[in-house]
Parts: sequence; C-alpha cells; structure tokens
Amino acid sequence: MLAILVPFAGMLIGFVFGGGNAQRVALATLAAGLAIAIAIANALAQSGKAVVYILGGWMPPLGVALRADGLSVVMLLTVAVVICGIGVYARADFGTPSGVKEARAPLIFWLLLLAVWGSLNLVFVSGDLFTLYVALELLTFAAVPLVSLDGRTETVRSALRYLLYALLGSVLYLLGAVLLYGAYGTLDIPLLAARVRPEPAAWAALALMIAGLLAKTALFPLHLWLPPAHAGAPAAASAVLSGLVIKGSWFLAMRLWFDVFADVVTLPAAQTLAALGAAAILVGNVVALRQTRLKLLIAYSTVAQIGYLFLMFPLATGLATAGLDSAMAVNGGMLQAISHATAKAAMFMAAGLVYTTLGHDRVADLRGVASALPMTVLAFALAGASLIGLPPSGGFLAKWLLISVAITTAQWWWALVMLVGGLLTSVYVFIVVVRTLAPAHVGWNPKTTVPRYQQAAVLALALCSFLLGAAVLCPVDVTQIGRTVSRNTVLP
Amino acid sequence: MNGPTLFGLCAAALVGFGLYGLIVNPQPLRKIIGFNIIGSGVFLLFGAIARRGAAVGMGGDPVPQALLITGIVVAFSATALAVALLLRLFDEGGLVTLASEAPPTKTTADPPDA
Amino acid sequence: MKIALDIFTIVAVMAGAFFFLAGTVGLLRFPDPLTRLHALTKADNLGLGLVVLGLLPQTDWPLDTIKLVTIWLFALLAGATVGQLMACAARRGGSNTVDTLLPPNGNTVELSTPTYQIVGRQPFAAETNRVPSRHRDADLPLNSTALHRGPPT
Amino acid sequence: MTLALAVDIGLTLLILAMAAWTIAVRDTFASVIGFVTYGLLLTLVWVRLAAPDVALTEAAMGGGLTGALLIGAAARLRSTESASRTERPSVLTRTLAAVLSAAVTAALAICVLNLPDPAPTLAPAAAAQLGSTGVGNPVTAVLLAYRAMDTLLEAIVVLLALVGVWSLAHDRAWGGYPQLRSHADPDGILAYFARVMAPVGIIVGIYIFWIGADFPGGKFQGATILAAMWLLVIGAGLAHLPPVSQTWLRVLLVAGPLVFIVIGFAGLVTAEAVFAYPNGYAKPLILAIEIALMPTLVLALALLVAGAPQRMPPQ
Repeated sequence: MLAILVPFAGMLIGFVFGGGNAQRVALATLAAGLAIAIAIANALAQSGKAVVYILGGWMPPLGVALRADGLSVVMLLTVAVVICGIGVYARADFGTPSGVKEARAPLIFWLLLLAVWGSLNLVFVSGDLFTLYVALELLTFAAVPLVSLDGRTETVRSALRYLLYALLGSVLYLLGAVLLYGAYGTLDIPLLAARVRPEPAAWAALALMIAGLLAKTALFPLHLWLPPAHAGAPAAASAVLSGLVIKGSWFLAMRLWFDVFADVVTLPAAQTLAALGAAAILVGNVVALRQTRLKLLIAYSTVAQIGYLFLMFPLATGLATAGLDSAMAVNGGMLQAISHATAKAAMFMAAGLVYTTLGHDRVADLRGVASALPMTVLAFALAGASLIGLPPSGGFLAKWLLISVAITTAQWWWALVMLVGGLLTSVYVFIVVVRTLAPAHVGWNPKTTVPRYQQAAVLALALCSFLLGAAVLCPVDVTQIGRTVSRNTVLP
Repeated sequence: MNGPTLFGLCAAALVGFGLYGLIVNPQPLRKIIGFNIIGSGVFLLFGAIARRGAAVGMGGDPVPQALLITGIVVAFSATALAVALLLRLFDEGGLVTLASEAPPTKTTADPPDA
Repeated sequence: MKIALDIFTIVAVMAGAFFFLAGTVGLLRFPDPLTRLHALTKADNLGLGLVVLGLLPQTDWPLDTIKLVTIWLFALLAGATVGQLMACAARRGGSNTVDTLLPPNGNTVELSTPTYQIVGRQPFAAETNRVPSRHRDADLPLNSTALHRGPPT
Repeated sequence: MTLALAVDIGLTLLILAMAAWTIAVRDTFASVIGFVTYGLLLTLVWVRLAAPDVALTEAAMGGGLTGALLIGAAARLRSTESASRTERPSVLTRTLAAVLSAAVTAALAICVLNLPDPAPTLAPAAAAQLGSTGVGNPVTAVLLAYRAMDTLLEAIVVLLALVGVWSLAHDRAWGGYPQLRSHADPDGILAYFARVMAPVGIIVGIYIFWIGADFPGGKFQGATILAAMWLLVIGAGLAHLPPVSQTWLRVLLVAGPLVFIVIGFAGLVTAEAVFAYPNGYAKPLILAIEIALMPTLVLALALLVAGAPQRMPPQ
C-alpha cells in the first residue's frame, strides 16, 4: 500500500542525498502522501466498504493484509493534513543553513518526520498484530530522537525516559500478541475477532496489550515521561509528538478494544480505563494551570486531553450492552482525537513562534505578542477554543457527542468530569490569551521576525480544528464505513 | 510436563524477573538489561508456542520462528538506541540517572533555533 | 566396533567434562587473575579438546568432523588471544597497584569482582591518549575503585 | 525422554538463576557479564525448542552484539557506578514491583498451562505453499514471501535506529567518524587475532547467509557475523569506520530496503500484488532481495554498536 511505503521510500532517498536535498525530498513526499490519503478516502467513499489489500497474494493467517476502514481513513487524512502543516512550518526552523553541506538537526528532523508519518499510516491500516508491533517500534524509534533533537542534557534524559517507557509498552504489547497466537493460532485481526473467546488467555492478552499501549499513550498514571519530553523538543517536533505520535498507540488500543476483543471486554474494565482518563483530565489540567512556561503548560494540557480519549470506552461499551449502536461514542472519541491533533499541533507551533519572537516562553511575561503575531495569537485562541469545547469547534462536537452518550447510558459522572475539565482548560487558555493581548513595553521590538507562512500554517491547522464541528453536516457516517460488515460477522 | 511447557513457565518467570529489575533498578543501564530480560522471556514464550505447533515434519511452527528473528533484531536496535542515549547523557554531564535534578517546572523549553 | 567407539566417546567426553570442572574450580579458588586465567584456559583447551575428540566418532565424515575440529581450533585461538589480553591488562594494572591483584586474605570472598574490574578497565588503559579529556576523568575513579577493590560497602 | 526432560529442567534452573543474578547483583559490570552468559544459555534453549534459526540469531545478536554494546557502555559508565548506587528505591516501591511482577508471572503461567491442545499451528499451511516460493527453509519463506512486509519494515527499523543513534552526535561532529573504543596496537595480539579470524569469519558469515535459503541460517545471522568481523578488525586498529557523511555508505545502507521496495512494487506489474513474485521467479527475486539487504544489515548493525559520530574528518 502506497500510503506506507511512500514516506519510507522518501526517508531512504532523503538519507542518501542528505543536506538540503533531504528537505526537498521530504516536502515532495508530503505532497504525494497527502494526495494518496485523499485517493484512499475517495476509494473508500465510492465503494462504501473497507479497502483491503492482501500483500503478496498470501491470504491471512499465513500472509499479512492491510485494511483501511472508516476509522483508518479518517486518521490517515488527519495525519496527512497535520504533517503537511508541520512541514510548511518547519521549513523555517529546519532549513539547512547556506554554506553548510549538511547539518545534523535538519536532516534528522526531515527523515524522522517522514518515518513518523509512515509508521502512523502503518498503525492505521495494518491488519496484523505483529506488523502492528513493528509499526509501534518504528514509531518509537522515530519519536525518541525527535525529543533529543537539540541535544541538551535535559532533553536527552527525557528521551531516554520516554524510550524506556515506550519499550516496556511495546514489549508488553508483544507479550499479549504472543499469547493470542498461542491460544488462537493467528495474528490477523478479523480472524482473531472471530476466534477469541472470554477466557484467561484473552483476558491476560487484553490486559497486557492495553497496559503496554497506555504506557506509550501516556495515560495517567503512566504520563510522567510526557511533559518533559514534549516540552523539551523543538516546537515542530513537539507538534508531531503531542499531536500525532500518541494517537498511534491510542488508535491501536481502540482497534483492539472494539475490533479484536469486542466479545471479551467488560463494562467494569472500560470503567477502569475511563477512571484513569478522568484522573488524567483533572490532574493534567490542574498541573497545567500551575505551569510558568508556555510549552510545559501545553504539554500538561496534552496529558489532560489524552484523558478525554479514554472516556469513550465505557460509553461505547455501555451503548453496546444496551443494544444500541456504539457509533456515536466512537465518533466522539475520533473527533476528539482529530481536533486535538490539529489543535495541539497548532498550539505547540504557536508557542514556538512566541518563543522565537520573545526569546522566552514565560507565561507571566507574554505582553506584546498579540501585536507582533496577531495571526498566531488568533490561532492559539482558536485551538484553545477547540480544546475547551466551544462551538463550532471539533472539540465541541466531540465533547457534545460524548456527553450526550454519557447521559443516554446513565453515566452522568463522566459528563461532569468533561465539564469540569473544559472549565479548567478555559482558565489557562484565557490566561495565556489575555496576557498576550497586553500592550508591549515601550520601545520593545521582536527578537526575530517570523515568516508569514509559518503563522499561516499555524492558523490553518487551528482553523481545521475549530471548523471541524462542521463534520456534523457530513451526510455519511464516514468512520463507520467498512466496519458494519465485520461487526456482523463477529457477533453471532 | 514436557519441554515446551517447562520453557513456557520459565519464560513467565523471566518476564517477572525482568519487570522487577526494570522497575526497581535505578541505573538506566540496568533498566536496559531488565528490558532485554523481559524481551527474551517474551521470545522464549513465543518459541515454546512455536514448538507446540510442530507438524508436518517441521520441528516447530515456522511463522513464530520467523517473527522471533524479527523480534530479536528489533530488540537489539532498541538496545543500541537506548545505550547511545545513555552514553550521550554521560558525555554531557557524567551524571547518569533518570531522575531529573530539577523539578519539571524548571525544565527549559527552549527551541534550538534560539 | 560401534560399541568400542561409543565407549571411547563416553570416556573422552567425561574426561573433558572433568577438565571443565577442574578449570571452573580453579577459576573460583585461585588467588589472582593470572592463575585464574591459567585454570580457565586449561579448561577451555583441554576440556573442549577432549569433548570434541570424543564426539568425532559420532559425526559424519567429512563435513561435520571438520566443523567440529575447526570449532575447537577457533576456541583455542580466541581463548589464547583473550587470555593474553586479560593477562596484559592485569599486568599493566598490577605494575602500580600490585597488591590490588591479590585478594585481601587469600580466600574467595570476592570471587569474580577483581577479574571483572580488570576486564572493565582494560579498554581505558590504552586509550587515554586518544579520547577526549572527559573520558580520562572517567579513568581516575576507576583506578581508585581498583585500589579499593570490591564493591564499596 | 526423561533424560531430555532432565536436561531441560537443568537448563531452565540455570537460566532462571542467571537471570535472577543479573537482576540482583550490585555491580553493573557483573550484571552485563551475567546477561551475556544468560544469552548463551538461551541459545541452548532455542536448540532444545527445535528452532536453529532463532538459536543462531540469539547467539549472534542477543549474546554477541548486544553483549558487546552493553560491555562497552558498562565500561564507560563505571565511574558513575558508586554515585548511582546510592539512589535505591524505597521498600514500598520494591514490594509493589515484586507484587506486580509476581502477578504477571502467575497470569502468564496460568495461560501457559491452559494453552489449547492440540496447539493451533500454521506449519501445514506454510509447508503447503513452500513449493511456490522455491526456498527450502520455511523460516526464510515466512520472512521473505508470506510476511515480506515485516522483513522490509524490520530493515527500516534497524536503519531508523541508526539514524536515531547518529542524531545523538554533537553538531560539530556531524558527518564525522563514529569512534569505536579500540585499544589498538597494530602489532599486538588482537591485531594478529583479527588478521587470522576476520577472513575465516567472513567466509562463515557468507556461508550462513547462503545456506539460509534451504537450511537454518540466513541474512540476519550472516550479517551479524560479518558485522562482528568488521568490528573486530576495527577494534584491533587495522581499519577505521567510515565517516557518516560518505555517500557510498549511505547508498549501501538504503540499498537493501529500496531494492526490496522496488521488487515489491514490481510484483504489482508482474504478479498482480505488491510483494508477490511471478511464477518461477520467486527464488531468484528472494535471493536478490537478500543480497541487497546483506550490506545494509552488516553496515547498520556494526554502526549501531559503534555509536554516534564523535570525531570530525580532517578538513
């Protein structure tokens, strides 16, 4: 499938040419990848069922299949858009300086950007648990060096800590996959879904795999690695890490939960996940409020937003046990993931521009930013509105869907957590925006002027997030394409 | 009790040992070793499962055996990356620990282009 | 004929195993690195040699036989090289800290630590002149560990 | 059968003891040595489990290269040993960790004891299709035909890890030489050993690679041996690692995956699916991929051990 191989091929070619050429290859690959994602989405919408590709003509269980259903395609598109936005933004930060044949940070950044993209696409479309393991490891190896890109001691330490968490996560995931193979003799997701039964092997596999993925997604209380890692990386890399990378392992957790273990999961297990999510929302938001540095504030806000992503599990399970279609809860979760991906990428890049302009990112001292960077502050505010959940943003729609499901399934406490979380989020977003609106000191000049296209890229992503609420107008339920069929075969 | 079951139980114990070492040992290098022991435990379990699948004249199920080779190579790459990070940390300050000396609020958040 | 070969195999392999045992006991009981190395190389060379010799009648001529003998030869070569390198390192380390090579009271309390320390510091000994200064700093505490010998308590 | 079981039990006990010692021993260097020993014992287990391909990989990579990597790191980190020993986790942490580990072990043990009988297996399916791949070793067939995608991704994993390791260079050393920590004396015994050993090792490596199509062995095992020989020669001071900016180095590094991708996509034209091989051409194509992957893996594995570039090339 082109979507996976094109980024990797781009990475390999960029590696050979090195230097400034790597950037050119990367940007060309970005354009091609975006086109491919749109083509796949189009194919899916035309046919109305999942696009399945059997690699090498070897049927599973012996061979490996790639499957793009509604969920995958939505994520493919999101990632393509966000990566392109980040790519445009990063041209200024990671251009190879003239006169140098090749510089370390730019080359590595562009190669890893493509690698992150390729591995995310693989996570979204792969239909085989072991291929997914390799994809997770690829994602880890691409993400960890992004953290330590500037090579300061503190970021190297964060990167090492991140790597250890991530390795533990993937080895636990692999352990679960091994148990499943031992019990059911296949690693193919649809085949497994048909064979898996509620018994010790499946429970242990579910627990291990989900625990491993939680460590990689940084759900509370396994979030300790995230803030220093995400805040320490350069702005464009933070946007990749916070907006996209964590969504890979979250997506996989969701895929396992709904597609593989649909008959195994229980409501109490889902409630446990959501309880962790709720704790993440409260702790992450409260700690974010107390941060003095803008990037750390945004990083802790990521910890909180990850919490929302896990509230959908009991809601969907609750709908399913009530005999209703769980699509509404799943859509809520997906929308939350998409709006967070775009909003958080925009916020980190906005913080990067603020830093470039001011020379620091202390929250207490942001005066003058609004006059120097009007587009950036607008983008930050729009992205913040999406995180808070103000209409018509994507965040609003996501939270609205989740809250209404919570009320339908009589789980009002999750709705309460979401409302409190939104309130806390609004406090720190407002603090930041209000501070930036304060007039600058007399005679103050920006340290560096920021190129207009960087601001535009940030604003575009923020607008994506803000206007995502329009998805409610979308006539077809895109995420559910190609999923109903498999669900019917799973359930007797 | 037969060979594969025995080694499967051994693998279970190895995962436990490795996990304990990974959590308890403060030194990063020891954590990396702990990770490798967990990894080998997982591989051993997979190997025992492969051996149970012996059929049609093969000593074991070839699919897990091939995946094991992939897994071992991936684990080696992970170890190499972790060791490289660790040595860079050592080069920087000589202090090799995962505990941040500073509370997280003091972590500098400077992009490199500053 | 077959049974004679089998008996030969059993005797030779057992003799080899005995040398391995003796070598291991020597490794544990001998007082200083050089004698320990001596014990170890005896085990490797003679023990492995006897095991290989004993297995020869059981193999298919010629490929497996040649493979076995080659394995033994390479083990000899590697053992001799590493033994030599470790002895050199022990010597160098010992030239200024002779007493560190001797255990505190001749018993085997800290069996393995001294040998490991010597292995561990071996790379440093020769490279101090070609690595950045920071690595030289690393060498200093190392020597002092060697002086204290054994894990600090 | 009982004798075999006795051997297995003895092996299991040894391995468990070695793992426990590796975790518990205070001295890091001792722990690393313990881990290498443990890896070699595991190799024996793989033989007992009738997985010679895995045994070769484990011996070469799990014991060998990982061991070299860890020994090098432990030797450099020795000076921090006493400092980091002071930070010990609290009793509470240790108890919780022990409980958690014991719970995981118990859960796994229950699963192991409850594995279905007869075990599900793909061996018959793999055997049935073996003829159309043209190779005789089913493990190679899985790696390069049935699940070719995984193998391609694995090569990319190794490369990506290498990029990650290189990214840890200092800016001023970018494009320079990775510095293997050698203590070279060109007339010393190690140099002599390398002169004798390297040619033989290269032959052995290529042999193991070549027979991989039909017998236990293959590119990963062979590449590891070749990488080890290269490192030996460099460690003995007879050669240098190339600077990371060399074009030939990068071309060779990406050649394997790129050839793999190209042949994979050619399958789209010649055999109607990506990674499919046209009838009758499976074996030559598989060989072509393996040969292209070989230098990639040798270089990448050796350079992973060597670490980030540290010294600038002379201007």
